Amino acid sequence: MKTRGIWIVLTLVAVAVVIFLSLRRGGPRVPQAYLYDVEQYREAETQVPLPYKETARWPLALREPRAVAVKGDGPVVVVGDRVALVLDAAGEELRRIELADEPRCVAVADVVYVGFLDRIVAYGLDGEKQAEWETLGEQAYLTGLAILGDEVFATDYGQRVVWRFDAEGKMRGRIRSASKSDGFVFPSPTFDVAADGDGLWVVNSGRRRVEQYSPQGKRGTMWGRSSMELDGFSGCCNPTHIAVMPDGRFVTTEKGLPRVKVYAADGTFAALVAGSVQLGQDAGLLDVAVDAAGRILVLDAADRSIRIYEEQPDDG
Amino acid sequence: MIRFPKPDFESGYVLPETQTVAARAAGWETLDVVLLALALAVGTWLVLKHRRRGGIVALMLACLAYFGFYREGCVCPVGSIQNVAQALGDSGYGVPLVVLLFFLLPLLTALFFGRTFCAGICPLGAIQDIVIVKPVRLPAWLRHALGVIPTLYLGVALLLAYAGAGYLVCRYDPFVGLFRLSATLPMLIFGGGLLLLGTVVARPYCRFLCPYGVLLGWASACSWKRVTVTPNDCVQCRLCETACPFDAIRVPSPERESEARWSRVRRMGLYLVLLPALALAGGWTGARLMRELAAVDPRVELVAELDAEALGVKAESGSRSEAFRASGMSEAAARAEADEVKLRLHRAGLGFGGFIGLAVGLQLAGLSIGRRRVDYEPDRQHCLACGRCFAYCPREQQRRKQGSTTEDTEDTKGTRRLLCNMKRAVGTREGRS
Amino acid sequence: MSADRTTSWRETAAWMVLGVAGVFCATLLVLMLASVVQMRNAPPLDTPELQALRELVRQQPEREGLQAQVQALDLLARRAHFAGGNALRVGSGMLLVGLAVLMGAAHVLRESRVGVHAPEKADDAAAADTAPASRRALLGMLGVIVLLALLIPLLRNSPAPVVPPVPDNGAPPVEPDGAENTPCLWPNFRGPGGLGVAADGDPPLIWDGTTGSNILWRTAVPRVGFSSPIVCGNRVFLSGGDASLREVYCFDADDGSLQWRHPVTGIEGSSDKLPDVTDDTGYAAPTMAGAGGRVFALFATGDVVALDHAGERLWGRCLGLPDNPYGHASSLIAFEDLLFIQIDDNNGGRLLALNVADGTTAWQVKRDVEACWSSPVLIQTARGPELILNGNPNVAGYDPRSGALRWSEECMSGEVAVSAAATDDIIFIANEYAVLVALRVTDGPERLWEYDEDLPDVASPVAGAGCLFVPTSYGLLTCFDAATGSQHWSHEFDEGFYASPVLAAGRIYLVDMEGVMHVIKAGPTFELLASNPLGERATSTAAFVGDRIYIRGAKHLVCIGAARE
Amino acid sequence: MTDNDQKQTSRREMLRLVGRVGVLGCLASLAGMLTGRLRAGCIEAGPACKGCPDQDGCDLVTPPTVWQLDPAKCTQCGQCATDCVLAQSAVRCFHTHALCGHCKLCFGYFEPGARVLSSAAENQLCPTGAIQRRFVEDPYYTYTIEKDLCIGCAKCVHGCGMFGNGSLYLQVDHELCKNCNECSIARRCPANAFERVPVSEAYLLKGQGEEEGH
Repeated sequence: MKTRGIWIVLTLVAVAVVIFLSLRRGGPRVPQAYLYDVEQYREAETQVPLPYKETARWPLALREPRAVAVKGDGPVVVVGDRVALVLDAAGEELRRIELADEPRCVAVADVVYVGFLDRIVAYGLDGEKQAEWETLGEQAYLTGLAILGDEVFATDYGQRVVWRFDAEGKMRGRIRSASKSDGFVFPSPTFDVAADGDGLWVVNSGRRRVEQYSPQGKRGTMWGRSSMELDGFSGCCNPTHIAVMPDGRFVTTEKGLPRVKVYAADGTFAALVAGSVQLGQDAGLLDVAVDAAGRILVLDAADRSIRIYEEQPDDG
Repeated sequence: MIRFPKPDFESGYVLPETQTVAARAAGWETLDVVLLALALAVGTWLVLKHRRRGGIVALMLACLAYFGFYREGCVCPVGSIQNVAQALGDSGYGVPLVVLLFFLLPLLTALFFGRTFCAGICPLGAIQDIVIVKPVRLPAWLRHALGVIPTLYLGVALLLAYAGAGYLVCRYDPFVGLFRLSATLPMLIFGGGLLLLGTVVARPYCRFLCPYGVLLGWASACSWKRVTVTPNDCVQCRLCETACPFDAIRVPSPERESEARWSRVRRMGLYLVLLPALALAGGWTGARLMRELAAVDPRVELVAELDAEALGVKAESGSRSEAFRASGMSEAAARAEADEVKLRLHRAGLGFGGFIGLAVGLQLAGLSIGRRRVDYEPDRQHCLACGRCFAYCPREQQRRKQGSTTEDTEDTKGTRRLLCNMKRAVGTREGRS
Repeated sequence: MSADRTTSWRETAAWMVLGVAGVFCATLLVLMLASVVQMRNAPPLDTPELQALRELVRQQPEREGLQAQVQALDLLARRAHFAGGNALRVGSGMLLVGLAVLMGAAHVLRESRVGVHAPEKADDAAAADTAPASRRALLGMLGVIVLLALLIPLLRNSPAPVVPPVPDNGAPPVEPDGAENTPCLWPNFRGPGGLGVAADGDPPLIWDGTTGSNILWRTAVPRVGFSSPIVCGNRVFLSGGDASLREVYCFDADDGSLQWRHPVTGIEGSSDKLPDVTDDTGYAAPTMAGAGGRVFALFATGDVVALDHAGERLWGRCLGLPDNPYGHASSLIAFEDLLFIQIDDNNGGRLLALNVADGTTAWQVKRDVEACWSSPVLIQTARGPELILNGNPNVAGYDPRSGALRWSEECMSGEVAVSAAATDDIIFIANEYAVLVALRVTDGPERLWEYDEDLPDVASPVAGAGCLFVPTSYGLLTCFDAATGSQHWSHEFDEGFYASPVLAAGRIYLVDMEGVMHVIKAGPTFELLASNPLGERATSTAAFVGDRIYIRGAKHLVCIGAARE
Repeated sequence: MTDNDQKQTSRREMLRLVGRVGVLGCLASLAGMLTGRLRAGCIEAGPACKGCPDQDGCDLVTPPTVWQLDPAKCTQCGQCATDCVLAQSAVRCFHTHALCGHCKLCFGYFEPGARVLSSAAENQLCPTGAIQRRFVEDPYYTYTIEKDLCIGCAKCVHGCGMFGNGSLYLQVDHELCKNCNECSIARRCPANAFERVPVSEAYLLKGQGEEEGH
């Protein structure tokens, strides 16, 4: 009688243990409804041809590279870590210019203009400091530089204006949005400018479009649409950077779904240069420049390198 | 420097602050310690001086309500052993003073006055105590066999905490989910099953699982004062024999010995000679066991995942390997860390297994010693000081009667019944002889 | 009398309460358990219907009424989620109260029965007799614990750790970046980096293929080939082929059983025309490569395939028919997510990097060289990993990530088939009718020393232990001081060498064409440790993983290892 | 006989005394070791040292601590919603408005690819609809978390971190957290983002003065 009770008890324990163990297996799974899913948009990137190939990658000895610029077919300048590196067209380091502060953006013609948070400093290609321009105030937060003729334009994310300087650093004026309801919106510091014969091309990232301005600040055409599809700009604030190709086409870069894309001169989508498969899903802001030969230089800060893309007919 | 300048609001919109609710203030933790100390003091007085089950039950319910349902189980002395073990193994981890006191106070009490903590303060014990309905007596062999489990559990839990692999005891705490009214299904089944079992096998968790109980038992085995069944001398009435639901009352040893002395001595000698072998076997088992158990460590888990991926097994989303790659840590470092954990557990398991082997060997040898016992007395190590046996003792009834008025209370009613029983029992014995 | 009546009244009441509370608790418990199980198995927020409907809306945004449906279903789901949680909270509170009542009643009942049972009949012997049973139980428990410790690995049923995941602290410097991510311990021709150095392990010294001593298994390979085995995890991969069919084989490393064979057919762009190959090159001369759970195979037809370890084809591609006087022989090597292919044929050379994921060309560089048969090797230099290609007339170093040419040195001539050896940033390269040269490659190629007698023409040299070992196809093995080029010793064997030597556990393992593997101490004094016959001819380089050697003979794949007792 | 018994009893008492002293010694040295180490200085990077630049400011004993998760390490795997011992997870989404871009098209709020920027269910990301979207002025919107609805799944955190400024992030809400001795989310967190922090600094809110690099 007594022993039978014990065996019943033991059986109970054993059953409990078995149930317990069997339920432990696997562990809780996260329901699909809780997962953020942009896979279909990444998938779309793999469905289109990639006419541009990464032909070289220049590793940079910088912890945090910030911006890249190129002068025609001449030197390439990269800034970051309080230094500006001047590279030749093959990526070999020609010169190293020590900077006093953390650089934010750069433009290069015969002079290297380095944009800091609130001011621009000009250096010669030989590394000689030529001039330090006046500060733009406490609110300033420079994010992009462009050279048009003998004038320099700087985008100021903090004050939502594009500053206009002459070559000596004298302020000539500023470009600001005409109306607030259709003006510049920058949820994050993604405000870039590029220049070509038609004037300035300013990224209005909060509205996912590129706007053309005359040097005097008159708005011209604009292009770009908000979409997760390949031909539009995804996310809340894209594109992040822009460059103009010698033939008038545009190169844009995007964050979120990292993409480098080429748009025709009229703003229609032309090609995907690289997507998240090539750049990695965690690529940050990608600055971009184009040299006279049409090579696209993408600054991959996460990879600490410059990726060179060239159009190639087909590899057969 | 603000990274994101405020949008140019013109409507006078003011950015709201992020609202946070403060954590429970530190003062409350101090209150917990004070209450614990107070409860231990009151409990000790109830068990050793007052000697009434009613008071102990009241204390038990109060503690169950406060430490169990109000404080919802954390931190408890049972879990605190792991914090202490982790602090010993990891110089980067400091035990908060509160936790240290939670660990020490019940042990010190046990060292001087027996397991008062188990009797009426531990919420895990209390919830099992109130579900005891019809306790069965377990045979001695079963008690001895199952009695190894808590020591084993203690060892495994301490080693894992020492190596920083997590808190096993907290993870498999069966009752904390009941206190919070929120538990995973497996834990609910585990806790519910134990309670169901607890209706017939009294306090199964306390006796056959609780790791802190092992430490308390050791301390209690060499305690200064202790619970006794009788307030003065034992009259050998045998009435208390069935009083203890935990089989912790030891009966007097028989007049004539069942086995010749020399054969006992010889066997004891044999076990003592076997000790090193047992320790070695224990060490080997421990090392092996701990090496396997290292798999529960997150660092080892990560490397296992990486290995599986290398073999082509896709990890699911949200896996450790995915986060690991995002962190940019080097794989060699991760592997070195995991190997270190494994090695540490392996070594610690070797030592601990050896210790277990030794302890069981000594227990085996001890079982061969015929210890003479003349009176009915609670087992020093296993008595939970619940006070159930008091009312069964006629001498205790006498004491209470002398001390109390002639009012016909529940107690005196019980006494009458018991004395009547006693007479009957003595009568049968005389009749037989 | 009155006491009895009270007792029975209390008892009756307690029984009633007990019954009611019991039924209440049981019902509640069943309901709650059902609810918990349902919430667990089908979380309301994650109903497939809702997911499907949301997907539908995304695809057909213009369709009428869909939005309303989603909104309705979504509202239901949210309500179910929060209501379920609330119900459980309330339910558990009620259950607790019910249980308290139940226990109270049970205690009242028990109280009323206290004292009814007298102590049991005394049997004095029982108390003393528990000791032996307890002793037995304790010993039994110990046994159970030991058994448990033995069984736990089986219970966990984890995939047996077939890959010893231990690049020791002293991982060889030649190991390419990213090798630690791959489970392939012998990932390509001549092992890690293609340098002929085994990372660790202690392969046997003595065996005999004619008697089977220290031979773990021997499995026939269906089709011939001069490619060498590669080892990934517990699998050995080989390629083989003839004019009718090219195949990839996978063997179990533990027992040698053929796991699967994969015919390389149906590749887009692959023509039916076969290349002209000689009998001692064949269709399957390039050794495979493995990385990231994939293996890759290339054949003289220019077909390249990627397979997973289960033998499923991930992609296949034809690179065009190589125009090569003997047949294409250069082996594959993978690095990070790229697979490198050196195709130097009569049309000029090219170096291709294919994305391992899909086989698309990541980059491609033209090489101005003659046809050759050597294989790329990968070394670690101060400026990062570098791919070394031997060719006629140039030896060249490339950046494996971009394909950028880092340096090039004109020093080879003839029919180049030998691949490089290397220690740190010094590479050793040689070919018959040319020269043996040591180049320091970091600061532009700098010639350290040269030697122009007894040059190899098929087998490649191997460097290690401060020495360079150079085998020739007429059986001469020469040992040089790696730093100065002075000759330590030279020894003539009976047979010539086509297979390349491998340095493992401080010994040089070199198999001659008759299948006799000579084991020589790797050091400045010549010491022949053993000569072990395989039992068949051998021209492929063996793979060394752990304490085992996998070698391809003329007909069989053979695994050499110390037999387990 | 009695004499023998007494001898035995006193022998046992002696043994007990020895045992007692032994255990007492063990406990005392344990306590001394654990508090002594704290007294000697700070345990490196332990909770006692949080927030003080040098060791002088450290407490002599470790203060009470609570669980918190570091948003910088979080990978938004979604397990916070499922792994808490509580039916409703103690981890919830927090919002630092100062970091918010106040976008009209918020990727923490809308499904990627939402065509209409309305609060309709098919456009919303949050499985429980716990985010409130309100118009401020053209072109700005403000977003607030309804705490009682948030289940801590981090879906919005992922969207906002990927495309936006990362102003949405997860935190352990101490209104709910039971402060388990071993946090069951911490144990399974793939990114090891959970840590114990002093009770006085119970939250690791984003945007507290520091400028983050991007």
